[in-house]
Amino acid sequence: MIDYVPIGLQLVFAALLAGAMLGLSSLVSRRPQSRTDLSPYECGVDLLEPGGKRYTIRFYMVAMLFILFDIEAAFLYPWATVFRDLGLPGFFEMAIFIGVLLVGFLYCWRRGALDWD
Amino acid sequence: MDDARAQPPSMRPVPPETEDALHGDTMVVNMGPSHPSTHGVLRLVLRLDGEVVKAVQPHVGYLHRGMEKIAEGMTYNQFVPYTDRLDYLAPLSNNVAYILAVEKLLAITVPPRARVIRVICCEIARISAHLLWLGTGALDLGAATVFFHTFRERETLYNLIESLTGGRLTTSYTRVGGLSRDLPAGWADRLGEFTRAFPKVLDELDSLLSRNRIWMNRTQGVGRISASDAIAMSLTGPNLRGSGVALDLRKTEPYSGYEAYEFDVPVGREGDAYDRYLVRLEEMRQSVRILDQALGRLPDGAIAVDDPKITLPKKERVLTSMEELIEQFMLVTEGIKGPLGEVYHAIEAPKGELGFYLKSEGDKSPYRLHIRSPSFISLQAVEKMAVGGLLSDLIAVVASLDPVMGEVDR
Amino acid sequence: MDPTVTRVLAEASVKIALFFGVVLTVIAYMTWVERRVSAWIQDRRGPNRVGPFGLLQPLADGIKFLFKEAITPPHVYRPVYLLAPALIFIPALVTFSVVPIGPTMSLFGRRIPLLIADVDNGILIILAFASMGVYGVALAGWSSNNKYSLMGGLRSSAQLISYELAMGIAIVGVLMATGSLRLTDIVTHQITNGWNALWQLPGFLIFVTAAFAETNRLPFDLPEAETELVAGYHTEYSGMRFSMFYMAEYANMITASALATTLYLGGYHVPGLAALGLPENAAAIVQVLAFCLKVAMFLFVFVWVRWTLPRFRYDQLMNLGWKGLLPIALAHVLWVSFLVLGGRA
Amino acid sequence: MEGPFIEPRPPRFAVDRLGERFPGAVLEVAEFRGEITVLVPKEVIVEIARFLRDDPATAFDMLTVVTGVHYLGRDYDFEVLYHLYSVAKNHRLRLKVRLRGNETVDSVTSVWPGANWPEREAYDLVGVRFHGHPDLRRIIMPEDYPHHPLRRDFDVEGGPSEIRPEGRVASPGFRDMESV
Repeated sequence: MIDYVPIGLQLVFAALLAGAMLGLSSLVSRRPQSRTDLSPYECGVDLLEPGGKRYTIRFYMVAMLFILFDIEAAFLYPWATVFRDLGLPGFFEMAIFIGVLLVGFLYCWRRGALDWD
Repeated sequence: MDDARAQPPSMRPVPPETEDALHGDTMVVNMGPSHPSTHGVLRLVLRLDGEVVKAVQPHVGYLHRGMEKIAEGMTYNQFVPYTDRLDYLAPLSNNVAYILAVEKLLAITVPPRARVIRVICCEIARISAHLLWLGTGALDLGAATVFFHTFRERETLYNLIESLTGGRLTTSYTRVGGLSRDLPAGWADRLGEFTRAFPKVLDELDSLLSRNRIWMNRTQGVGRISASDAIAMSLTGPNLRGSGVALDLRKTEPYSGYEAYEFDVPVGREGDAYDRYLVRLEEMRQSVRILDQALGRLPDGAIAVDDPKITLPKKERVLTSMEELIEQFMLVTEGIKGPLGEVYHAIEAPKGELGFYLKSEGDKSPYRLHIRSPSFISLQAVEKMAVGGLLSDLIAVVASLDPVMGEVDR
Repeated sequence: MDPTVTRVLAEASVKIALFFGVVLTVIAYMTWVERRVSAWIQDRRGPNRVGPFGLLQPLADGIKFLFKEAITPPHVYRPVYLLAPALIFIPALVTFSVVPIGPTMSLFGRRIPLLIADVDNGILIILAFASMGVYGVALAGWSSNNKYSLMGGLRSSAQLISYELAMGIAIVGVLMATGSLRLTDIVTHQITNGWNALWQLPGFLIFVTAAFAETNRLPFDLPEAETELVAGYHTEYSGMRFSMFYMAEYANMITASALATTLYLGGYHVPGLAALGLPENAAAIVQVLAFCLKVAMFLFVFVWVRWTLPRFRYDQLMNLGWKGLLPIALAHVLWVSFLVLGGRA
Repeated sequence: MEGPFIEPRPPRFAVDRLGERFPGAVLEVAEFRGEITVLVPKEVIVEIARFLRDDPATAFDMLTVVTGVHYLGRDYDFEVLYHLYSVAKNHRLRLKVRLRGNETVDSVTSVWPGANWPEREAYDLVGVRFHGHPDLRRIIMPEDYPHHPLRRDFDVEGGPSEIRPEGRVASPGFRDMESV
């Protein structure tokens, strides 16, 4: 575990750096000069309707698909590292696993989950 | 209502709420008037479902200066500077368009040298306007480098325009009955250098975009409009020719002697943004051809009609001769009186048919002046072209229509 | 405290401090390089006023960012809005920690490996920290409470995760060849068996393509596509907070370049160096320079591509990721398995 | 050497055909500088427009522009001009209708969709109202602007109309969008 300590340390350093930069800037930076500075950007005209509405489902679809395939990738990693030792049986086991996922992927593809209009 | 109840549950039409639940709320977004891609102060109010454009409503008028009203109080020559501000990317051709309408009203024929120079002006304006369209259009789709290359070439043209007219953007070059001044010494040779060098630059720009896979994907099939729709929507210029209609006023209703020049009218096939892009690119090549021919036949002689009722006398004569002094005084204070009547004259401006309707009641200023600006008319096609497409396509559509707000709002 | 821990902490602190110094300088000068190279491509001059060749321009920019109005609009969700830049910036700086920039050096009587943390699953650490960036982007877009920001944030998160997938699966080929997740092992394996790019070209190309998308660079810069979404997820940010998004982008570019070098171009390996018989430290310095050269080459390609290509459309981008790169990456894994099973690699 | 204006190709036959098809509809014909202007009754403008578009001999498939002109001291107040062009036949014709006071004229958007914005503009700036126009709102001036600036009696110096009440939005896009 001692190997991981430097990463934690770097995390702390990076956080300190970020904090220092933001802190310093908030100390010396110019204050907003007018109310217009604080208004939301809407191409120079008044807001037509507030944000914060429900958004189209397609993006969530991508997220769901991502989770599925990221799990696949997560399984692939340990398998890949010991692939040489597993040999042919290991290859077929993984081929079946990927094959099952691939069928699901093709199903999503055919059903248009990956289409945008 | 009773019908719905009579049906078994499974037969009932799916209520619209279910669809909405899948798609989320639509979002109303302003694109413009202050937006990086709207070419001035065009404001498009969009209703978006995610990335899909459900409705577009253009709002124009942010640049309205009341030009048509101003013209009612101006003499015919005084209005020339206002035409600079129409399509401010091609002021020279606006000057020509306006003055041709006035000369049609007054039935004036200008000397041959003036006519050739006017052709040169129109074609310089076309190249310069198309270059800007190409640069900003490419920038809109993310290809920033094209922008700078086109601007380098425009700089050459602007230097030429500056030494010709004294102004880079506000040229005000034409006068009723001719031009404000003759070509400076050596100017034709400088233009010749440009026409020799420019085709290579066009090839470069061509090779940056025309066969670029991303560029083709972004523009092909985007903003498609059929030939009959384009005609019904009154599209003109490259926007119409992109749909395959070979309508070019330089060919169909030639003015300033265009019938004597050899050039082709490029047309598209699909009527999409890519075709409009190809058409404009080829038009620049044809403009170079016309410029070469014009330079080759540039006649000597006067650049304005010799009629004291129409053009100002020479300055040195005004200072030494009583007669010319009176003529100058009369022309400046009284202006040129138009006959009773109305005319409409249009030229093939870079953006399309730029027409001026003049109604004269016999006064020194028009009773009514109406500007038929191509951008204003073609902008109404945005809705038809963009609805149902993606937000990114809308950018390509607006870029490919090439609207200039100075001309839209007037 | 345990003396080993103290020693590790001290050593790591020095390395991290050095690394931050170097990487922040490189980030600053990448902005200068970007502007000068783009100017060169576009036939103009670029920044050349501040200092010789405009070399002090990044400094001037930094000072400007520091003093710029730091606007916190009243309509934002404040805690998240303030945290989001840091959420992007911090992981971007940490990702590099497991990448070896050279072999070991002998200094002060100790052998010092030229990387910050030599851990046994370095690849996972990198992917983990790289995916952290998505949170920053999505939260920045959401908390800004602005439509352009929201769209930019959502576009960006969808894009980042889509290409992360293709990238992750492309890397599997390297892991199969090496049999280890440790980056130093991957480098040493390439030293003995040849660079991975030579026989895993599809994987390499997928990795580089995905790297462009992961760093939001053209032709994949849709999240901030200025002509569509004004400035995307950082529309409502200004001053130092805005600059942190900017710096994170460059930090990610550097990390992606370093990773591509390590995974596919033999890392710090210089072919034929061993034959010269240089002393260990001198050889290490040459190798570090070689590593930097390879990274610089990638960085140049990043800049070059940005100023040459137009931008993808959103559906085209997603199609390329899901229907193009992902299947190819899987096929690539299959191909590498055959090679490995066949005893080729 | 020919003049700077276009070779006159006035479609005189179109006027004859119009007279045959709509007896009494051709109220006045003027020819000036090779352009023909036909004054027609406002009640039949849409029928005339559709006939001129669909008749294969005239084939006026494009409406170049619609213009409104305001007059003072005549027995009509407005002239609405329709500049027609035939892409197929390459000739032009100007139709003209005259309106008095609050009279409206039927919109030709059903014949030429391209009449949409020009008619809106004529409404906005001159004050001609087009009956049956799908979306007759102001287009150039702000929605709440009270005048029609291209009328001859409009005060160019600007009146109190220029001052907008506090808090009024110049162009209320959202409300408009609801009707889309």
